[in-house]
Amino acid sequence: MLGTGLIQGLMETAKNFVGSYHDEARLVTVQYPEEKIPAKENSRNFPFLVYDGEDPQAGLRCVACQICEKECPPKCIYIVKSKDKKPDYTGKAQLYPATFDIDVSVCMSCQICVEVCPFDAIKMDQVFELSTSDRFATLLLKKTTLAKPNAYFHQIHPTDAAEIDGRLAEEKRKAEEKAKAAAAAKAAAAAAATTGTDPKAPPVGGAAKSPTN
Amino acid sequence: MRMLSDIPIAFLMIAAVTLVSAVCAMSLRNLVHCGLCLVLTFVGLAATYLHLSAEFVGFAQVLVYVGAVAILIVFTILLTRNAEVTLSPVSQSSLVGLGIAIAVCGSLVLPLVTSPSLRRLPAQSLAPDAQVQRIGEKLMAQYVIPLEALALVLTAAMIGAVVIAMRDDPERNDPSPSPQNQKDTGSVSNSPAGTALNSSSSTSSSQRP
Amino acid sequence: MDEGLRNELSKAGVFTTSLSELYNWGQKNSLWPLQFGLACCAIEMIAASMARFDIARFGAEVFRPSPRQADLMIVAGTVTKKMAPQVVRLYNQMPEPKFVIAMGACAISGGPFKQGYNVLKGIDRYIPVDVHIPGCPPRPEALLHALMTLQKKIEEQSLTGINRPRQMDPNQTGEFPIPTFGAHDLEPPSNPEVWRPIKIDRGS
Amino acid sequence: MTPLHYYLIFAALLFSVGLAGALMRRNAILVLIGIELMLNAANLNFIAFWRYSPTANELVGLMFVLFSIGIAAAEAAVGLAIIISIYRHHRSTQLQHVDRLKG
Amino acid sequence: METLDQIFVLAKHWLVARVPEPLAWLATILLSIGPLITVFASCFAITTIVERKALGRIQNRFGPNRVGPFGLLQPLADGLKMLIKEDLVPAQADKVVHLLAPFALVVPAWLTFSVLPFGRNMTVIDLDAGLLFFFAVGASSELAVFMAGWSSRNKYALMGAMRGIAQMISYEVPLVLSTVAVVMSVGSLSLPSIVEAQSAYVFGMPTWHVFTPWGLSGFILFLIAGAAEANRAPFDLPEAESEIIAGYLTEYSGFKYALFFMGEYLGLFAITGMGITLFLGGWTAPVSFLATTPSWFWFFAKFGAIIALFIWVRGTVPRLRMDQLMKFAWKFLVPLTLVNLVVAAFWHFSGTWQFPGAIFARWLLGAGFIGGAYVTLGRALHTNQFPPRVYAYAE
Amino acid sequence: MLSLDQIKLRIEQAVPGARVELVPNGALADQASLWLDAAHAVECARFLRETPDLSFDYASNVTGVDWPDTTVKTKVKKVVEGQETDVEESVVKPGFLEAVYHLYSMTRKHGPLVIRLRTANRTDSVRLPSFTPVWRGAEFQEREIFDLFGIVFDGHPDLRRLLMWDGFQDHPMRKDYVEPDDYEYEPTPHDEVLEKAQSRAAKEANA
Amino acid sequence: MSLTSTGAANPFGALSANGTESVQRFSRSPKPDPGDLGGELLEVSMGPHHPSTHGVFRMDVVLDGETVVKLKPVFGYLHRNHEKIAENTSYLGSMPYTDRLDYLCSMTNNWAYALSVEKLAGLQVPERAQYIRVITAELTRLLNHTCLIGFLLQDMGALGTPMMYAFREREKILDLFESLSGARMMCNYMRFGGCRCELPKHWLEQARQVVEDFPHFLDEFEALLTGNEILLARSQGVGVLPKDLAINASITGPMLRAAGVGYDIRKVDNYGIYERFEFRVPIGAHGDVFDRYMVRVLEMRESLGILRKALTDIPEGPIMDPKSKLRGFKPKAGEAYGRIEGPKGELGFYLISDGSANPFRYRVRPPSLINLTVLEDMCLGHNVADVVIILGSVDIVLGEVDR
Repeated sequence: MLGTGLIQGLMETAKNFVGSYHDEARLVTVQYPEEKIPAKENSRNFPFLVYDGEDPQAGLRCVACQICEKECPPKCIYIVKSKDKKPDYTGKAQLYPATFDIDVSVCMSCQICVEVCPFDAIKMDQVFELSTSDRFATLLLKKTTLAKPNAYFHQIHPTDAAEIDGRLAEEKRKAEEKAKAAAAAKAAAAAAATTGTDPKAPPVGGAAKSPTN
Repeated sequence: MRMLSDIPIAFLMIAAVTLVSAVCAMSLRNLVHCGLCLVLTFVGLAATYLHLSAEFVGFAQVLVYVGAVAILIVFTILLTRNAEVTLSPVSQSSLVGLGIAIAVCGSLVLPLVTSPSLRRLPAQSLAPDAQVQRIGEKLMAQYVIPLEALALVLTAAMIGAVVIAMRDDPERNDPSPSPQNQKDTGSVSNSPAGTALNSSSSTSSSQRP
Repeated sequence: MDEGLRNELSKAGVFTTSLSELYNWGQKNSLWPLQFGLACCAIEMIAASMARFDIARFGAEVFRPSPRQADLMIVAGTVTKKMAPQVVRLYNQMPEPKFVIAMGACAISGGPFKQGYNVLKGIDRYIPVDVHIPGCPPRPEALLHALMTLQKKIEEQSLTGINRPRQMDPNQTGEFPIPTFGAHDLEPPSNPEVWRPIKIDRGS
Repeated sequence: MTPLHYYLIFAALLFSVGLAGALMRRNAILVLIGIELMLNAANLNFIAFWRYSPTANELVGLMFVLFSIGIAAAEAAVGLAIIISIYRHHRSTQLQHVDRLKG
Repeated sequence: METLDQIFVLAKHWLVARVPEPLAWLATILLSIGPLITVFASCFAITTIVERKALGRIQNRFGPNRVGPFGLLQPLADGLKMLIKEDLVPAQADKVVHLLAPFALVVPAWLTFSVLPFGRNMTVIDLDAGLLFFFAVGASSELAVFMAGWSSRNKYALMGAMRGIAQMISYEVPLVLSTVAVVMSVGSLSLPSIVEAQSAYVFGMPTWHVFTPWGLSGFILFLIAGAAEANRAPFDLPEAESEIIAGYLTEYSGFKYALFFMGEYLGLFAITGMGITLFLGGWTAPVSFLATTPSWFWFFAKFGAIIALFIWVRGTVPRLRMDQLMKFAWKFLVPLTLVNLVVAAFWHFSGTWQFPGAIFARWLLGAGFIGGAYVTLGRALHTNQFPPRVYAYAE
Repeated sequence: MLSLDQIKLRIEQAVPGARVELVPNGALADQASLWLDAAHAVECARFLRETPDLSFDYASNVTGVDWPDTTVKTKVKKVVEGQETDVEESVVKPGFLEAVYHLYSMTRKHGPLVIRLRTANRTDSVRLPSFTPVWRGAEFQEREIFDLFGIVFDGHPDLRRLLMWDGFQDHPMRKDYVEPDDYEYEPTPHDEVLEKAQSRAAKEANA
Repeated sequence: MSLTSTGAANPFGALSANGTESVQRFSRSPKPDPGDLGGELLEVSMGPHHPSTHGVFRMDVVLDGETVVKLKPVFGYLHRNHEKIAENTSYLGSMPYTDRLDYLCSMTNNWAYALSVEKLAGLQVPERAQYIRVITAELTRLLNHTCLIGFLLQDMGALGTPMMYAFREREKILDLFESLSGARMMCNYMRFGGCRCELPKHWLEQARQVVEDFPHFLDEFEALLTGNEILLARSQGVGVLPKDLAINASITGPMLRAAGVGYDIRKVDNYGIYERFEFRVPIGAHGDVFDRYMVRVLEMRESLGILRKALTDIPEGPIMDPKSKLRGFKPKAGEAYGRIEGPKGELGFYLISDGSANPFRYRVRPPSLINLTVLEDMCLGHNVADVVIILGSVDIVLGEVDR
């Protein structure tokens, strides 16, 4: 009760005051718009859709399986499956999302959509500078704004992206082998008979599941 | 014929403000406003003292009356929680009071206005030597006994005030509540803890099915 | 203020222009937020005022506990229906000019909790929101970004003309009706004066 | 130069205001305020007479006022304490409610 | 050097001489009041930004640094914003009193500066009873606080006002008592003469009161009581935002709030200036060879140092509780100031001691006496009730 | 800690007339529980708390469960028009509300013991005895159950709504609670919200 | 500029729950009712918007002067229907919501929920994941306790300095969490039967660095606070919680231990792998605010020991139980209650499964809410200023209190 503790405290703050002029650990401010804390590789904010190749729409990996829509805890994804099939970047005919909306004004950045996606089509972005004065026009992200190239994915999550690309390449190789084998078999079969069936697309996952609504 | 400059404008202004605020202090409905007007009156009086070159007394007036008495009064008004009072209807007794006051006023003012002797007094001369030091010396030499007596009176008054304000309320006497004593009266040892709950709260919704 | 308007005004007198610029400059650089946190985002709001992010650099660290002295209400967190009348009341108690930042998904739209029966689906149902920050919770930098967005918005506002801010319009009040607690929901569920959602056609 | 009787008239009026208030108002606090006003009016007289007296350097009037101010402070403290005490008993500071000496 | 020292006085005389004779008195007044208001208003502005930046540094961050160069225009922006802010008066409030309260705070605060000596010959009014004037005028700030709290018709505001008045009345006692020692030893209530009394140098060291045992303790007591009087941390209970929102300021907005804010800082400045005048030798230089530097510079240098101390303390300590605050005033500060008076008397009368080392003996005795009282009273405050604790571990 | 059967036995011995039932638990954690009858529940609770070798002095978790009416379809042989046929008959198994208490012992450091109380039905007989007089820790949790499930606890010292406002009339944690329809703006609607949105759109298109 | 005036005399929610104005202090009646003894009392409702109620907590306080004679907490201003939402979504979908319960300590919330589901579904957590869980949980404890002390000092009126230092350290831990899980606060990191993703490269070194530096910060913090006379005066003897009442009112966590009961679920249940670590459980003797402060400081020091050991012992291996699956997770019908020692006390999850993908009943046992049971008992007879710090020392987070 004699003020010694107070003086000790004052010394502590004085140390910090003086330290702020020469000690980096005592001046921890990152002056945001000019300086930025480098994003961690795992950092996540909002989802985006990965596309391969050049064309953002044709290259979307998403096949509108609607698993993410179903699993999304806050239900902020809205997908309408296309009526027709279009060739995806590999040239295979696939369903595609006619509408793919993410309401980032609802999204809780939980990454569950990324985890459950069997096609590695949806990934987490790191952009956070989204503040806007017009909620309705800008915070409902459409397919066009959501689509970002694989290169961008590589840029923000290099480890993940490399691993996924490796896996996809492997799958593709296998599929090609299989297709080749099938083609060979088909050729053989064609030689034998006149009819044959198209080989099925390899990644089955939950694509066949019907959505709830 | 008097010159315009002979009219003591400064004095008249101060006096007018003081008197108006005094009247307000005695007649307003809201007691806090009365208290604040009283402050203005005191300040006006202090200004009058300064005008009479009684510096020390003027400042003492502000220090004591504004700084202490007026604050005490408004504090009391708050403590007694009756900031708003109705102006009581004009009753007989109050009319009598007004009459007395008017009579006193007349008997005081009339002689002053009419008396010729006052007019013969010399106008105030050079400012008298009212240095603080001289006041101090006087207080310590000539008036030392009254000063000591005043000190005693003040001490007695302080103690008395504290005692009066504290009396009759023994459970409130403890200025710093020692929480341990007051709190755990209904505390739980092994008895059902629910008894320690305050059940006097509103039960309006407790029976809703 | 855009160039055309500036020219137009300079005909009327340069003084007006510079005065309004001064007005906006003072306002934008002295946004004192209301010390008012609701939920998770409040922690990030606090973090934004802490050493690492230091909202003080923008002169906005003066978190005022009383709405009377605040300029900026950062609705940081979930506004529940039980809390909504208080939020509106606090907003009403702020003097003009006043601004609102809806921080985080919950404040914008109810966010992840929008399915809850006691959660208001966006504070903009009752009070006008100037800046929305998506995120759950937004990073502190996002709040700083929103602050700069708001500053830009203030900078661009013109004090005269049809788009003048609310406080310059004698016909508009800064007071908004406070919803009351009903038997099942807030009444009314939104204030049509400020709540103007766009139509999204989902009728397929 | 302000003549002396201006001050005296001023003091007399102030005294009358205080007296009228003390007699007419029924709230104990207001009565106290009235008394304070009367006291101040008296003080004003002392100062005025001191200032105009030929022996002003003796500071007699001044001393009187100083002591009077001191006493007034004590009086106010005690008076207000009594008012609070009364209020505790009667829940009122209106004098007509306080007609019994025993609470 | 002489010219530089008196530059403001000379400038004033020069300007007054330019004004026609019948208006000279007006010019004198304006030339005294004008600079006073300008200087302390800018002091207020500078203090706010310096405080915010210094607190930032204490807290490992920058503080305002984006408005203007180094953020120095921040107070300007704040002031501008305050001006354009809507002035809300609560519907139930007492409108007139609500309006008058900030003025009742700010005007007396300005008045107190008029008796402070800012430099050699730089006192606006050299009042004989300057110290008394200072405290008399300062006392009205209580009234302003009361008016603000009461007129707002808000519970928190009223609680803040009650706290404020109780605190200010209580701390006025030690504040005045700690200055009495100075008055006793100097024998004058006039502030310039108090400074003159400290303007001598012994062995190149100044004879400030703070270099005596009673002066040192008196100065510390004065600063503590002054901090409480000016509602500075750790005594900022009337506006303790974690308890009673903003206290008596709760319902104030816009420019009235700014006035209140300024009034509080002005109160702090006044206390600081008074502390410097009474104990730190006012405008005198700290070492004799610097005595030729302008006197006003030294005044403002000391002023800045004390304000920095207040900022430093504010950045460090938590707030006291109301009853502890009162206890601290009545059970600690007031007895200590009384002891201090005794020590001052002892110092005064032992001034005649002639034996070698008398100065050390006087110091030892004086400091010992006051230190003993300090330790006794300090222990009685808390430690007896709560001894130091040791923590056990389960199992 | 004693086994549940032993505790059951002890309670039945100590509190005459008390009916205690063992409720099994299908989960792998297998924390079976005791169902006390409401009439003797407070006595049983006291016994559990005050018996030295049990001393369940710590009521950790108190919660309500709403078991709605279930329809059990059974095939019953019935004589219809003189002929015995298999008729599918649906029996409505009445639902009930349940209060579940997880008890631990801080002094003996064992637990948990799960006890349950059940109301007679979900609509009118929703009263249960309050354990707050025994374990103060149940106070707010019982208030919460009252608020969200509508179980009225007799003997609770301060039974008011805890989370919702006083004028609120529903008990939202019940399974049949209907949420207020305030989805008039929902950019990413699902399920019934989508249906509502679509019907709204259709209505507006017709109008 | 329009000169409007709002009609609110009491801006800070001086509204009782039904929306009517609470007792006005100034009676407009000319004569005070002689029988109106309640006129002496001042009814204040602190919150839901009040600077020191840690969010939207509200206390209806009746004051005699500044002394509290009655205090009723009012909840629900942040009732976000967590339980109802969880009953309408899958088991996995509730995991990110648990982050938002006690939004300062998402990792421990994750763990408690994961633990309950693991009990329900009988999943085994691999060794490495257990270590990661311990590390993240103890880091969370550090984070929570430092922040709490910062908030507590803020309530005591320190001008944010302790809080700034606390948040300075918090940021370091948040950096670790972010590089681990991707988010600063809402980690959503644990999964049923393990953790979501492997530790990033160099994470362990970074964590070790943080743990190494932390004692310096604690020393600094204590130098600033523990000896501070004002803090001592404010906190000693204030808000005393007797041991018996603490047990009876189901108080848990540091508050219980400050009251002198050595009950730590890490020791009692030995969940996870806590039996492998040696740590002591500090207990207080007086049960006042200062004890609660000190117990937290000492707990942090013990946590550092656990962290040091865990960071060196952590083995390599898988981080997920292979039996666990992300989609279509449907545990058998039944119920389970899992609890852990969260930084605030016993955090439990009570789950009833009916065999479907959504839990039939999902209940959180919120330590913050239950610790508030004794708030009135601790506050009676104290000052308003004490109420604020007593509340601060309880350590509540409204997201958990109201859910």
